[in-house]
Amino acid sequence: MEVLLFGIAKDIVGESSFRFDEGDVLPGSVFELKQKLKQSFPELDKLSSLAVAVNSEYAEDEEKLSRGDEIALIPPVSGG
Amino acid sequence: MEVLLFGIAKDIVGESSFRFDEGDVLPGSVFELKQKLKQSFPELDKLSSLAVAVNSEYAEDEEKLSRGDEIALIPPVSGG
Amino acid sequence: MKQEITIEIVDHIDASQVYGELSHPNSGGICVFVGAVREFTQNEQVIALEFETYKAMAIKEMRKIAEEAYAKWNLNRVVMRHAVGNKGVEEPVVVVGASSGHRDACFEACRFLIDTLKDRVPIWKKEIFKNKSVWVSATP
Amino acid sequence: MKQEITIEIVDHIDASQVYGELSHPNSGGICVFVGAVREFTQNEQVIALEFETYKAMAIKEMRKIAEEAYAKWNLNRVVMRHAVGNKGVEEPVVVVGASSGHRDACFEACRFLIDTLKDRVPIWKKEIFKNKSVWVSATP
Repeated sequence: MEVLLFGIAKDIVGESSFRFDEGDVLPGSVFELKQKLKQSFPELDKLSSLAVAVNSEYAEDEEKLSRGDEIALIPPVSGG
Repeated sequence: MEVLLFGIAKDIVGESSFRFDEGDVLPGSVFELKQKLKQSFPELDKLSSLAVAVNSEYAEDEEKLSRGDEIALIPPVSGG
Repeated sequence: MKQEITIEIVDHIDASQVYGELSHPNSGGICVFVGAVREFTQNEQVIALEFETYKAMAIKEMRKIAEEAYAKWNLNRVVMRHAVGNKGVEEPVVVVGASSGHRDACFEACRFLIDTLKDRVPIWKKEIFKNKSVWVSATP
Repeated sequence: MKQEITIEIVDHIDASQVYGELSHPNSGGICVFVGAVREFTQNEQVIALEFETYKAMAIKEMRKIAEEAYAKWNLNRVVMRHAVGNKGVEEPVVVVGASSGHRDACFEACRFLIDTLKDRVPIWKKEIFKNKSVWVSATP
């Protein structure tokens, strides 16, 4: 399971994506994903907001994650 | 004394300006000018509004007119 | 050097030039309104619009409006340009715009510019239909 | 044939092309907003802005926003275009616009397009100053 990273989230993790290893217990939901990543990278918890996109759509905390999903971390947007 | 005419006012009078003859009593104010022209051209009285500009500025009814002024009749504007 | 305020009555409007006129190093926002000839008005097909102006006064009134906008909002540039003569469907007849540090000011100023222009600048528009022509708003 | 909705993420924005994209025989009004790089932010001199996007999602979100605008107002055309990469002072970074029969709709829709884009389209902006760079709005 791979998570795409952008903006400040990419800087915090130091890579443009984060991959859960084969042996890891994969997060089952958006909420679990955010918890796991915030534990590994506490700086993520200091952001103004942190959303998750599943298959390029904003996803609620309850949404379930499947192995084939395209998952992305969305730090506070600032277009325009 | 000459009065510039535009838009529907020009169509009503049939000329692009109206000139008071030498022998005429000239209107002393904006109000008198409007009265005289409405008498000569009653169609002017049917317009939604009729303003007068003196030296290319909107003028109130009380404003006095002098022989050297540039005077214009301003029917309802519709720019844009 | 670009002018802070650009006011013009022209025969032909090139809507694309306005962005260059409004851009400014301190302007994060530029808002532009373009008015164009619509093909139908109240279900009647319009062939063209004919615009006439009292040019000296129109320029003076547009400048006053631009200065009022500067007094109300924090602006870096203002453009007001109106066309005269015969204009076909889709042709631009008026372009107004403003640029400012933040977007609130340029949006509000741009709306003020076009509303106030329509309200008091001495320009007259005749709608030309197939079998008649009408001075817009002339009679109640 | 022109598209009703134009959505793009591009390397370089030509602000002057948008008018042609928005014009339409039934559009009496066209409203356009251009966002550009400001030289100073809170009295600090900005050298450049660096924009990054999650492109597939950004395109999807912009299309949703354009469709919401169509549902709210009577529009003929909508354009939303954002730039990515490094942009210097005065360079355009975003252009949004709408055209409609009358001017109320295009002004309101244009404002909605830019406000909503800034609120939820996955695009990130880094301000590059002389001695540091900062992801905008990232931290409280």
